[in-house]
Amino acid sequence: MTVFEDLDTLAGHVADGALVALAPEYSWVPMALVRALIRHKVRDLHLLCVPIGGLAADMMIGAGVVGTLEAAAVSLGEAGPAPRFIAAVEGRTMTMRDTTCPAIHTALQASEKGVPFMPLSGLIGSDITSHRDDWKVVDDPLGAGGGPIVLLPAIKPDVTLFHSPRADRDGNVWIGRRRELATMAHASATTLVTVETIEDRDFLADETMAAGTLPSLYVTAIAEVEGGARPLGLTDCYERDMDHIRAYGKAAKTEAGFQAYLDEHVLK
Amino acid sequence: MTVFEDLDTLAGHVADGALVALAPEYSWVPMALVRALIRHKVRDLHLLCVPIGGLAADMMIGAGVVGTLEAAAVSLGEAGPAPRFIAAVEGRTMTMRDTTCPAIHTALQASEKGVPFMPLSGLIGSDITSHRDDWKVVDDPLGAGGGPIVLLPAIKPDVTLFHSPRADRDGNVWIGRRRELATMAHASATTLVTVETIEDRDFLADETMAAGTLPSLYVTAIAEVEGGARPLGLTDCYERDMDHIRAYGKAAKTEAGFQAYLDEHVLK
Amino acid sequence: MTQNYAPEEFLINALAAELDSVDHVAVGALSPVPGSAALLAQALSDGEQEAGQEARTGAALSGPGQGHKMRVSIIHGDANNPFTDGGRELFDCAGQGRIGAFFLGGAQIDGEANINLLGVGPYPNLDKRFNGSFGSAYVYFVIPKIILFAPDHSRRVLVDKVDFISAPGTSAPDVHRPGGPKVLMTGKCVMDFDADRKRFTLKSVHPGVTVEEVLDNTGFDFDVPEDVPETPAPDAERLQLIRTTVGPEIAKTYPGFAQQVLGFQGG
Amino acid sequence: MTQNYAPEEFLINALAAELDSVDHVAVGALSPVPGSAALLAQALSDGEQEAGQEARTGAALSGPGQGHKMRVSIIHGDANNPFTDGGRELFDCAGQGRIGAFFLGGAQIDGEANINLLGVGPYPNLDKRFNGSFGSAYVYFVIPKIILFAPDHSRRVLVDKVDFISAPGTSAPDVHRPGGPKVLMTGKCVMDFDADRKRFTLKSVHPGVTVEEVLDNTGFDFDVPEDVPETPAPDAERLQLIRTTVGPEIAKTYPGFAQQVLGFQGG
Repeated sequence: MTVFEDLDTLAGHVADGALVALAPEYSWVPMALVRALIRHKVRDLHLLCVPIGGLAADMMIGAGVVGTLEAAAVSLGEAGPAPRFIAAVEGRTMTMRDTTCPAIHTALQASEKGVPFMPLSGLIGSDITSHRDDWKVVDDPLGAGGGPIVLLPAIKPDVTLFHSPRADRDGNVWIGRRRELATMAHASATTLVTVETIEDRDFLADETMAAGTLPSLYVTAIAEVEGGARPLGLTDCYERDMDHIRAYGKAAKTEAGFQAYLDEHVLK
Repeated sequence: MTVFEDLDTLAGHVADGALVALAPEYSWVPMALVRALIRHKVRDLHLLCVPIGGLAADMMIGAGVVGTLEAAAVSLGEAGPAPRFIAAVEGRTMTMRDTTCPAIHTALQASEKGVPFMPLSGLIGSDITSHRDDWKVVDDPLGAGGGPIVLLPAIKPDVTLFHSPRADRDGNVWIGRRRELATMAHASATTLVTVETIEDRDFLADETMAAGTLPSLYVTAIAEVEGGARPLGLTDCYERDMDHIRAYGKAAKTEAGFQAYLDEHVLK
Repeated sequence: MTQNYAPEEFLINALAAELDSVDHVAVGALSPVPGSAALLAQALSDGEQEAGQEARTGAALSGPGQGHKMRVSIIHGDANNPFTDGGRELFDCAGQGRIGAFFLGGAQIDGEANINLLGVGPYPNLDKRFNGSFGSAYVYFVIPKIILFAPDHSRRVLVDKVDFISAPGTSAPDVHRPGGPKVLMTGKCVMDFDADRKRFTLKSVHPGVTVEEVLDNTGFDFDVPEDVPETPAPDAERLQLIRTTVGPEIAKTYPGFAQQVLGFQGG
Repeated sequence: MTQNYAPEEFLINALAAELDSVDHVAVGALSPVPGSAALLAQALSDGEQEAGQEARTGAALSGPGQGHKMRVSIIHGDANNPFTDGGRELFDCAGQGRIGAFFLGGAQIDGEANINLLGVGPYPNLDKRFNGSFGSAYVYFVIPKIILFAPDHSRRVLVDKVDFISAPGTSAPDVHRPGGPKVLMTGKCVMDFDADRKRFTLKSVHPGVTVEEVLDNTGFDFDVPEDVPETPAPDAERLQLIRTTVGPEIAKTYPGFAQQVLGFQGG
């Protein structure tokens, strides 16, 4: 059963070394929770970006939270490259597992369906594939002359993290058309959600709301954190703060600048 | 681009011999469209129930529309067995491809992802599997010691049919939490939809509505047919008419009784 | 013997006993008795929870899922249906290991717990066709506790060997199979199933039923222990719970059943 | 030479010309110029449609998809984003064959149309890391017309051999590959790609650019036909369409770009 907790208790569910799936970068990113994880000095996470990392991933990398990063790309979007990510890869201070967007979606769908692998088209001849020793290129196993195809082993996250505009009193969480959040939660052992507000109603009793709702069945714990995605944006709630993100991108170009950012915006 | 048509024009898109996927039996079944197909004397359909057939399948079978039936089960629910289905199977007048619910969902997901097959747990040792020569039991093709697993070839319907409470002016269709309708449409070459009403708005402009919307991208044509699921039910619109369905179940026990039902409710 | 309960109420009570300590029970289509049993087990579990815990604070928002200790999901139900990801979600959810118990019937069930929901005769040339196998060929493998429910205890249903295996009772060791049959509940008795021995053992007989009667009406061999207890019947308190707590809830999905069998009116 | 258009407007116009007769163009993240090109192609296609068809009747409901002849989907866009099935839908949709054209960039592109979005140096010990490969390793295979877009035409970008193949330009015949690179648009020229010959051919040079300049700034070999025409520049009518029709639409996703480059204010 889902429980309602405060932010620090919620962050406490993330153990060192856990395989953590993070909401897609363009919205619904639980930034307050990410800052709490940094304050808690969580270490050696295997961070899975679904499928692209941004400000959250860069901050976690810079703060030493991430041991292994799995992502199709990391970038601050219009604010440019992700400086701590690039420093960590070029400085070889973190293990990088390169992948491609649909491979992450597909490997999570395999866990969602409880199967050990799923096939995916494309990928053959990419150096991503040749460097992933867990991916396997096989001849069409149906034996129907379909040619070679890549099999991707299931990815089963220990924890999925995201932020949402609202949950109801039963722990059902609104995900709207961000359905990758459902796939992530289905695939994960634990799902931790921060929300702008907890509403005293039942989303599942309303067919219109139900269509965009992740049932509490998949939600381990929820913390109410207003502005929990800031400085990133949240659909229909607030826009991302591009000035803040650009300032971060500039500061984080150096280790000292990044530490100053952490001191001011995360640790204090 | 989606077009708006009348019911008969819509029915005209279904060619003899087509592989037709039909909405799940418990709701959203396009009964008016099914009746139109019977009137149009469409023949030799490969009817795929997703995943269970009921009144619609039984009527189409009785009317000689179906050459091959693929379903996990067919039943009139609380109104008992599906008489024309049982007569057709026992009388060997139709090809029956027995399957199991998740195999249909999975094979449609394979087409949705554009891959030739997908694996599914279970099934091994079932006589369903031993009689499906298109399914293949393979040793874990990852070579990870996962044991044998069944691979299901993709099912790509020519046509998906369903009924919905509403479409918008752009041809986006409300599917609510009936997300199998999205999978079916994604997997199909053509999707034909009847709706209670076409609303002069844009569902995608409203994040709450968008979450339960099938984009027009996947919708070939729409006909406005009020009461288009009757005598079956439609979520939040009307309940199924159990008296009618029970009367059908009784009448259809004989060929003559079925013809009388057709004459009164379908052909006149 | 005079009873103050309907046969269905007896079975609801007996099935609920088998759901003790299950976290999440899912109930398929057309299953009013199993559905009621799951809701009864949930009510009992809630009672234990309340008895065992401190007074709650911050009631409304203290714990989602309405504070139920046991989750009950009724597929396609108009209530207690948590699914929002389409028809596949039940099966995906089971494959994820999130469903602890499920009920399956069988037009035929044999002594190795193979079940047949499809038909009688040599497939595909069946003499008698039933509805079909539904999701049994999958859920029988992945849900840990499958309860076989066969109210019609007869040699027609409980056969030596099923004509068609919709889903096999056991699998070879290399087949991924976290789930399978654990219990058979009939109109006459309860049996436990041992997958290693591929064999049922009589666990209890219902009030008024003898072991001989069970033997006479069962088409397969099974083990009979020295002492066979009687399956507990619902006491007054339990009947009250069935009629006042379970009745209104199951009426949301099966109004006719709730009214005719449990005497629940209105809603 | 004096131009009455911005370089981006020139490229928007040139890219739009490559989208003629495509049913559905999808545009990825961070792609204001390709996004504008797609919207321009849509506007042009609508114009042709209107010119060629009877007067419409029953306007509002005569044809969904707003009556656009060409569909443009802007991924993660705040407008023109039709997707409701999560992050995988773009890729599934492409795998279904429903997307006719897509744009990819490349930090490095070589003469066999291999693209590198990942980094420079011997992987994994990169000297210079870029963002990453995004979905290129998949979409390059399944979308029929991939347009490579490299505004910075230099030997740094257009290399003899990429350091890392994010996605290969061609595949062996037995690999399922309905899609691939067809066109390379740079800041200096347009090239066509022939997968059978694994080779680019110069199609046109932009106004003021010579073939020699293209040769000097390209790190791979390519074919140069006898006559190389000039890439058409946008005429006044086209510029008007870009600024008044495309501008307001792309502003919904890229307000800064619309304002600074296309001079679109407000919205």
